[in-house]
Order: sequence, then C-alpha cells, then structure tokens
Amino acid sequence: MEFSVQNLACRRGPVTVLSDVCFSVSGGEALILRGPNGAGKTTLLRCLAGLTPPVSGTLNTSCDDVAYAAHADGLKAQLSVAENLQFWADIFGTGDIRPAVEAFDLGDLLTRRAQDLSAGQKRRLSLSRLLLTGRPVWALDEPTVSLDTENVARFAAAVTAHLDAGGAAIIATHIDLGLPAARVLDVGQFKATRAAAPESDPFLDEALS
Amino acid sequence: MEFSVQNLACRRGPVTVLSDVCFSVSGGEALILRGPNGAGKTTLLRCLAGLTPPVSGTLNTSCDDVAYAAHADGLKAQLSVAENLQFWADIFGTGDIRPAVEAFDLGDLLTRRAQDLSAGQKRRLSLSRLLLTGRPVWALDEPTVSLDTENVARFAAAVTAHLDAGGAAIIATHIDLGLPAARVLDVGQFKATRAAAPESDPFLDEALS
Amino acid sequence: MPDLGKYADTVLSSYAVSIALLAGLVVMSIWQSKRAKARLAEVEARRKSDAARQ
Amino acid sequence: MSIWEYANPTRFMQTSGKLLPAVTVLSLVCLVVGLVWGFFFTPDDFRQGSTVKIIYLHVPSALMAINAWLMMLVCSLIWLIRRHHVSALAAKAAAPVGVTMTLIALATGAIWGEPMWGTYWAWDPRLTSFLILFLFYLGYIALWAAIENPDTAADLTSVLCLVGSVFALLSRYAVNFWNQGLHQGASLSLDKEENVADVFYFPLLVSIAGFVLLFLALVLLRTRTEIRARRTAALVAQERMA
Amino acid sequence: MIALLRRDLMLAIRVGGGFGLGLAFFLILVVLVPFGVGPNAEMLSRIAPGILWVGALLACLLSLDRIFQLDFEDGTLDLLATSPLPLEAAATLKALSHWLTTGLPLTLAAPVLGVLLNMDAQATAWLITSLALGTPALSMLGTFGAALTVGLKRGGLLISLLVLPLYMPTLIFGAEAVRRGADGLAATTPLLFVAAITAGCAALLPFATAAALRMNLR
Amino acid sequence: MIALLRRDLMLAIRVGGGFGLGLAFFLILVVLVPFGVGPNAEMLSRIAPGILWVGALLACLLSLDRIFQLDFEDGTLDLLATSPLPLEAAATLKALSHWLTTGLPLTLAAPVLGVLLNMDAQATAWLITSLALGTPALSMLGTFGAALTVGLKRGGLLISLLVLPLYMPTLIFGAEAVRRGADGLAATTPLLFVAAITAGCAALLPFATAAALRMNLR
Ligand code: HEM
Ligand SMILES: Nc1ncnc2c1ncn2[C@@H]1O[C@H](COP(=O)(O)OP(=O)(O)OP(=O)(O)O)[C@@H](O)[C@H]1O
Ligand SMILES: Nc1ncnc2c1ncn2[C@@H]1O[C@H](COP(=O)(O)OP(=O)(O)OP(=O)(O)O)[C@@H](O)[C@H]1O
Ligand SMILES: [Mg+2]
Ligand SMILES: [Mg+2]
Repeated sequence: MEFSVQNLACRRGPVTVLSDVCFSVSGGEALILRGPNGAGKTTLLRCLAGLTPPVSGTLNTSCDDVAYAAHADGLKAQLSVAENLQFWADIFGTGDIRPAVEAFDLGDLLTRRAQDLSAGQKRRLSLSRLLLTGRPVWALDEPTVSLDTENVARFAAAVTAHLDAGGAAIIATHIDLGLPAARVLDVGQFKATRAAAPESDPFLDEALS
Repeated sequence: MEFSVQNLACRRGPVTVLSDVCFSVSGGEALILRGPNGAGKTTLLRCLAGLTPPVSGTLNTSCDDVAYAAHADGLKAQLSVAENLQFWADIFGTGDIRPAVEAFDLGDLLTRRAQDLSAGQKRRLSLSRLLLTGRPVWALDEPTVSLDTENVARFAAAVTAHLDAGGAAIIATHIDLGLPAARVLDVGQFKATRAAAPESDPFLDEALS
Repeated sequence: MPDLGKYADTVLSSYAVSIALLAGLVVMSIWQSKRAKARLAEVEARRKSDAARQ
Repeated sequence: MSIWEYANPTRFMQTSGKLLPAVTVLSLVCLVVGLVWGFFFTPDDFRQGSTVKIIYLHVPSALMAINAWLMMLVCSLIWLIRRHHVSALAAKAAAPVGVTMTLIALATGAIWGEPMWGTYWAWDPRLTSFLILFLFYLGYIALWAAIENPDTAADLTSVLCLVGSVFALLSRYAVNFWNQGLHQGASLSLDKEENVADVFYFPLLVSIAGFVLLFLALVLLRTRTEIRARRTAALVAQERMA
Repeated sequence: MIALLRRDLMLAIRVGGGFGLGLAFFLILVVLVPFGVGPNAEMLSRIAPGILWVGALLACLLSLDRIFQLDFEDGTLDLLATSPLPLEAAATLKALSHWLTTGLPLTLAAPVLGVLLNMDAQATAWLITSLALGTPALSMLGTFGAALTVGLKRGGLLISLLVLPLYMPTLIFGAEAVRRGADGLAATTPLLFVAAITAGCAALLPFATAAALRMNLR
Repeated sequence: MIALLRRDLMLAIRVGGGFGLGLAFFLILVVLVPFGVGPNAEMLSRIAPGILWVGALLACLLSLDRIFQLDFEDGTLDLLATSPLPLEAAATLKALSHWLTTGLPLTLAAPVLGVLLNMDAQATAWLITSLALGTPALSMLGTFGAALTVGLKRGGLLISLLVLPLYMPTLIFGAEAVRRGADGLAATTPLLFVAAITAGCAALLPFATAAALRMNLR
C-alpha cells in the first residue's frame, strides 16, 4: 500500500490555499502535518478525504481508502455511545464494535448518551470510530485535542497498531502525539502564492481586462 | 480582589460530579485546573461562571466578575471578525476592540468572516474577546486547543498582562500553557462519591424505599 | 336493557367510546405503575447488595 | 403540622398509599351507581329522546377536563413558588387524565351532535374552546416529554401552564365573540328554573362524583408512579457517580 | 442593548436575506391557496382576510426556532447570559428583531397580496391595521415558545405545537376585525382586543421568556 | 442501508416524538383556518380539500430543514459522504424516513381532520388516496430542497421558498382529484398525474439530491 500525491493544489472556498504539495506515505508509516494556524492542514486533509476536489495535481489512491476524522466530532447527542458506534459499524459494514470499545476503553460509557460525555470522552468516542472503518489510510485533524495524557497514550497505541497492520496515517497536530517514529511534513512550505497558484478560474484570464 | 469558594458541590445534569471543592485565587494569581478527562473541570467552571447553580457550598464573589470562555467558540459564522468583536465590546460596554486585536494579532483578519477562519484562528478570536469584557476573573476551558506555539505564547502574554493588572485566572487544560508561575489544582481529588455527595434531592431519602 | 329507540347507535357508541377511553387510561396507569415499581425494586436491590458488599 | 409536609415525597407516599384503595373503591361505586342509574332507570327526554343518557358521561368529563387543568395550574404555581417536587409531579400526572377527559367530552359531544344538530362538528364556541384546551394539553405533555432534566422540565412546563391558562381563558372569550353557538347553557346553575329535571339531575350528580373520585384516584396512582420513577432515576445517577 | 438588535438584524440580512424570505413565503402561500381551494373569485375574496392572517402566522412560525437556537448551539447564549445585559432585555430585543424581520414586512406587503385574493380596498385598510397591531404579539409569543424549547434539537415542530394555541386569540380577533371591517360593521372592538393582547404581551412576556431561558441554561 | 433509516427513525422518536408533532401541527392548522375564515360550515366544506392539502404540505415543510442540517452541523454528513454508502442511497433513505415520520401519519390522520372541516365520507376517501399517492413526492422534493440549502444557517425559510414551487403540481392535481371526487366527477386522471409525479421523483431525484449534497460539501 502506498499513498502519494503529486503537485496537489487545494482550495478552501474561493481561495487556493496550498499548491505543489508532494508527499508519499507507505503502509506502516505515519506522516505528521505541522504548520502554524491557518497553514492549510485542514484544507489538505479534506482534499485527501475526497471532500473537496483538488484544484490541480493528482492523488494516486482512491479516496475510498481514506478514513477522515475532522475537527467536529460527528456524534449524535441523543444516541448512546453504543448506538453511535453501532451506526458507523453498520454503515462501514464491519458490524462489530468491540475492537473500538476496547481500544479506547469505552466499556463504562456504552449506555451513556453522547451529550452526557465530557469533551475528552466525546473525542475518544469519535476517534474509536476509526477502528470501525476498516480503511487503510487514516486522515486525522488534530485528533488529540482535549485528551488527557492517558488517552493520548491510548490513541498512540491505536495508531501504532494500525501501522503495524500495514495501514498508514496522516495526522495534523500542534501538540505531541507520542509517535516518535513518525515522519514530519511542514505544510507551511506549500503555501500558495499568487504566482504559484494554478489558475483554474477562467475569470483570471488576462485577456478579460 | 480575592475569588474563593468553600465546600462547593457542582452538578452536571442529574449527577453531582464534584463535592467539597475549596480554593481561593487572589488578584494577580493564576490557577490551573488539571485532572483526567471527565474529572469535572468544565462542570466546575460553568458553576463559577454562574451558569449552573451550585448544589451546595458558597461562592464568595459575584458571578458578574467572571468572564467565561467555553469549549465552544461562540462566534457568528456570517459576521466578520471585527463585527464579532464589536458586538461583544458593545455588550460589555467597553466599546474599543483595539486592545483585543493587538493582543492576538487579528489585524490581518478583521474583514474576514468567522466561517472562513481556520480552527486556530477561530480560537484566537474567541480568546481575544476576554480582553473586551473588562472583568477581573477569567474562567477558561481549555483555551489553547488548536493553537500553534506562537499563539500559545500570545495567549500566555495576554494572561500575564491580565494578572499584572491585578486580575485572576482559572484555567482548565491538559497541555502546557507557558505560565510557569501558575498554581496547579487537581480536580480529581474533589470527585463526588456516593457517600460524600450532598443530598439536595428529596427523592434520595432512604425512607422512600 | 332499556329501549333506546332510534338513537340506540348514538347512545351506545358514546358509552362504548367513553368506557374504552377510560379503560385505556386506567390500564395504562396501572401498567406504568407496575413497571415503575418493578424498576425501583430492582435498583433498590442492587443498591442494597452494593452496600452489603462494602 | 403544616399542610406542606404532605408535599414531601415520603409523606405523600405514605398518605397516598393509605388513601388510594379507599378512593378507588368509592369512585368505582359512584361510577357504577351513577351510570347504571342513568342508563337503565331514567326516562327519555321528550325532545332529545334517549340521547339524554349521554349527559352522564358528557357533563362529568367536560367538568373534569377543565378542573384537571385548574389543578395543574395550582400545582404549577406551588412548584414555582415553594418548589415542592410532589406538586410538579402531580401536575405531570394529571395531564394525561385531563387529556382523556377532554377527549371523552369531545367524542361524546360529537356523537351527540350528529342526531341533535345534524353534524358531528360545528364551530360552536363551547366546542371550539374545548378543542383549544385539547391543544394546550398536547403541548404541555409534549414539553414534559421533550425535556430530559426533570426539574427543568417542571420549571418550563409550569411557566407554559401559567401563560397557557391566560391564553386559554382569552381564547374562550375570543371564540364567544367570534361565533354564537348551538350549545346548551350551563344547567347545573343554582337558579332552579334553568336546571334539568330532577330525574336526570340526581344520577348526574352521582356520576359527577364518580368522575371526580376517579380523577383523584388516577392522579394519586400516577403521582406515585412518577415519584418512583424519579427515585429510580436519582438512584441510577448516584450509582454512576460512585 | 442596541448592539444585540443590530447584530441580529445584520445576521438576518446576511444569512440569505431575512426580510425577503418571510415575504416570499407569504407570497407563495397566497399563491398556493387558490390552487388548493379552486379559483372562484367571490369565495376567494371571502376567505382572503383569514388566509392572509393565517399566512402571517405561519410565516412567523417558520422562523421561530432559530431565534435562540443558533445562539445556543455556538455558545453565544451562555456568554450572553453571563454578560451585563439582563436576559429580560435580551428577550425583548430578540422579539423586536424578529418582528422587524417578519411582522413588519408582512404588514407592509399585505395590501399587495390582498389584491391577489380579490380583497377590496376597505378590507385592505382594516387588514393592515390589524396586522400592525397584532404581529408584535405574535413575535413576542413566538420568542417565548422559542425560549421554552431552546436546546432541544429539532425543536421546530414542538415550538409550533406550543405557540399556535397561544396565537389563537390574536388570530381570532384580528381576522374578525378585518371581516367586520370588510362588511362595513364596527370593527373597533376586536381591534381593541388585539391591541390589548399586544400590550399585555409586551408588559409581561419578557419576564416569562427570560425565566424560561435561565431554566434552560442551568 | 437499514442502519441509516433505523438511526433516523430512532432520532425522530427520541427527539421529542417525531411522529406526533407533525400530526399535531396538521391538527392545529385545521383548527386555525376556521378562525381565520369564519365558521360557516358550507364554505368550510368547500375549501376543506384544499386546506388539508396545503396543511400536509406545510407540515412537511416545517420539518424539512433538519433533514440534513443536524448531520451537517455535527460533522456526520462529511463522514457519511466519505463512507461506503453511496450518497444516492443516503438521499433516498433520508426521504423515506421523512415520509415515514410525516407523510404517512398525516395520511392516516386526514379522515379525522376532515370531520372538523365538514368533509363528507366520499371526499374523505379521495383525500386519503390522493395524500397516500402524493406525500412521498413531497418528501422527496423536500429532501432535494434540503440538500440544496444544507450548510446555510437559517435555511428554514429559504427551503420553503425553493420547495414550494416544486410542490405546486402535486398540490394542484391532488386537491383537484379530491374536489372532483367530492363532486362525483371522474377523479382518476388527476390521481394518475399525482402517481406519475411520485414515480418520476422516486426515479430521478435521488441523483439530483446526491449531486447537490456533493456540491455543498465541497
Ligand atoms: C364536541 C362537542 C362538545 C363539547 C366539547 C361540549 C362541551 C361541553 C361542556 C364543557 C359542558 C359542561 C358545561 C357546564 O356544565 O358548564 C357541556 C354540557 C352539556 N352539553 Fe356539551 N359539548 C359538546 C357537544 C354537545 C352536543 C352535540 C350536545 C347535544 C346536543 C351537548 C349537550 C350538552 C348538555 C345537555 C350539557 C349539559 C348542560 C350543561 O351542564 O351545560 N353537548 N358540554
Ligand atoms: N474566504 C477566504 N478568504 C481568504 N482566506 C481564506 C478564506 N477561507 C479560508 N482562508 C484561509 O485559508 C487557510 C486555511 O486554513 P486551514 O483551516 O486549512 O488551516 P489549518 O492549517 O487547519 O489551521 P489550524 O491549525 O488553525 O486548524 C487559513 O489561513 C484561512 O484563513
Ligand atoms: N447524565 C450523566 N450521567 C452520568 N455521568 C454524567 C452525566 N453527565 C455527565 N456525566 C459525567 O460528569 C463528568 C463531568 O465532565 P466534565 O465535562 O466536567 O469533565 P471535564 O473535566 O471537563 O473533562 P474534559 O477534560 O474531557 O473536558 C464526566 O465524567 C461525565 O461523564
Ligand atoms: Mg485545522
Ligand atoms: Mg471539559
């Protein structure tokens, strides 16, 4: 398994935020995206997950291999933890929620409704969903926000297990994840400048003026 | 100025989460609340801000002295950064948004709509609102989530300036804030047990069974 | 049975509807009461056994 | 000893436990006597024929529909002012009883209307204001069902009940203003001239007493259910905490 | 004080043209009804006042659930509750901005729509008066209903259920005034009732609304 | 597949009784109209089919904006879009669960409400048939409108505006069928049209809805 992109340019709304993004991640490897606030990490991840089509450039893997976890949690406040997980397990056809529950120690919370969880508990629940997708590439946007050290360690263990099973992970973060082996990519270097941005917009044609 | 609580018990929904909380913070001092996920930090802060009345115990300061910043950002996605700030400045009667803009370097973003900000930029904006409240006690719930190192430093500088001006701050967090002088309080120690929780609920009366 | 004349349908159906509604309400109230009682007993028992263990 | 002590859940459970069987038996006796007397042993009215027998269901249920709302209003006030939990739960318990009474009054009235007025439904003020009362009941019950936290639910439904009562009363006047009706005037007034004949009057009184007692019994039973459910919830919450 | 009003109006305008939408809904409803009931002009003109009043009421209703919901979801309501602005004032301002974005434009547009339903000029004058007097009460009652259900996801239909019975007296008196006016009868009594309801709501409901908000945030 | 339907129904039930509320709204509307237009029984029975159809339409409308909105706000829609379930299937299921929670209960309740508006038995039978055939189309069109406006806060009124014109043909044929049926005329032609609209919607709209969703998430 190898996930790579070439000369990717990504947009957010009307603005091309990144251009000429090139990297590749092979199975068993984790890539950490770093960069100051507003560098374009979220924009890149959404593009990798297939939510926004790239302005230009190529993704050499199908977006169906990517499991995406966003800033938002994607939980239904009125459903219990078990119901939330079961829903995603059914959608992804994996059916069994036990591995997710064990990896993030959710056993005690299973009957609790999502709205009665603390911020960190919610995050744990939303991360545990990754294990239900059965997808080889994880694209995670600041996954450890609100987690205490114990749960950061749980998260690191889950990622390591995923990598050992031949999966790959692309993780945007500002804080330490406890994954010393991971490669770091600075997103700041791909910042699109006016000259470098590919012109997909026909209204930018000089002949108009 | 001195902010203190005695034997406070706080609830979240039907559950008394904390009991016998005692601490005091004097002007110029910062108190950092620590504790694992679900310990009750958010619950305590909401109680201090006057959003949930305490189950028992006393707060010796008026809740009108507390400026609260929650997990949620409280931004209007359709309004620009300047409009968002101006709104709160008007509500709190401080009128001038410049100090907030300067402290968090929002100058470049003033005309951008809040929905076009990145996660970290949103957080910066919501933190900058604290400077507009003019209130002496800041109660902050994981303020540096999604912030990069540069902005964490900006936040620390803003808190330090607030403390130097005689204010106080009570901050829940899992990560380092860059405030070495701050005192740390472990919220875990106040966890309410069945025996210790004050029984405000008449339906817990033994005679009923 | 009294002779209800041409209004037999009217009278009987209004008695039927009312008695059905009342009976429904009573049955539901009793059923809910039974269920609440059973659930409370279960929780109280769990609590007693917990207390005994400690 | 003040009357408020009965609003303590424990006291209420003790007292209502003793009261409930007596009230139940009494209400059954009154209902059976009233309805059997009315149905089997009263003559037909010279104008309305045998349909007059509907009065033994229609009038008591109509009265109780209004009285149940009044009781909820009083209980809501007590909850808002003195915060007695039993009071709030009694209001919650009374609502389904009230709504059933309203439905019975509406249904018997509609069935009665067919032979008398030639239509099941007419926009007569009395009927219309009952329909509005029905809607208020529905909203009140829906609000109780929608809110998780029992104290918050009690607070909000009480406020709704207060505001709703004002507007229910206003609707009553508005509806009168809007349409002059077909419906009978009050026949239980003290003015003897207007009253229905004694043959109908006494069984009616018994059956009204039956409905009042039935209401009381049901509210007691349902309040006990609510109290038990509240205790269960409180214990479960406490269990989670430990 | 003004800040909240200004912000709400700004949001209403910026988020897909607040003013226009209520109006458009009103217009569409008026267009729908003839399709539903058939094109008989005489009957249309008889039911016109009622339809327009019911339409105004529904246009109000459709915009109610967002009065507090958005502020609740993004945390603004928590912050407002801890701000120096009393919640009673916030409730009043919310009702005011709701009226400015729905009730007022509807009132102004009613004559035009009356024409679509064959209303005559005299009836139209009464319609405008009664809407102008009555719609503020609708906004205030709606704000109260929204405060009761804030925090409940999918509150939309529940609000309708709670608020519509409260709307009934206003609707009855309002539509009655127009009908009487159109028939040349004395219409001041029902109009006075409408005005009295509005005045009563303005005096008392902000407290109920603020109380409901406080209970919900707790 | 079934998972999404089950979850949506579970949410509808858990969040303040989905089924009941649509019904209650319908009931309230039926009560409002006589207050607006006056209590004349003969006139009421003439406008009844139209009013009931317009009421069904509005009850649908009020629940539309939440079809995708809640899933969008909490990030579920992003995740659904990247899940193995095709968006076309998701759109169909959303429409189905909307119909099960609004259209179906409305159809079943219509006869009772017809009584309030003095409809006779024959007209009622036609009403039920036409609602049963037509409401699925309303749900599908509504889901499409909701997909177009997902992500716009305060989409409520905008959806109404987009969707109401789409509802017109269904309304016209539906109400016409009932009116003809009530008058003893042949009503099959308009009913066939209603059925054809529903069939067409079922065949084509899921693709349009999924496309709109994809564009909105981009
Ligand atoms: C759905 C329809 C109806 C409703 C909601 C309704 C409501 C009421 C109410 C509230 C009362 C109690 C009034 C009081 O005692 O002060 C009452 C009494 C009564 N109703 Fe009806 N009614 C309906 C239809 C009818 C019809 C169709 C008839 C017969 C023609 C009828 C005959 C009576 C009589 C004889 C009384 C007793 C007289 C009295 O105590 O006022 N009602 N109804
Ligand atoms: N409409 C717009 N006009 C101008 N710039 C925009 C617009 N929308 C987004 N941007 C910018 O695009 C960049 C993309 O941010 P993105 O959310 O990808 O950042 P990020 O790396 O995830 O940041 P964070 O660490 O704060 O989450 C930001 O700098 C943002 O300000
Ligand atoms: N209805 C409920 N039943 C049982 N427990 C509950 C309920 N609601 C909340 N809790 C628990 O109350 C605790 C309060 O959590 P709170 O949000 O205050 O934690 P926190 O310290 O802020 O955690 P985090 O660091 O994750 O934000 C949590 O453990 C939560 O699981
Ligand atoms: Mg980001
Ligand atoms: Mg927290």
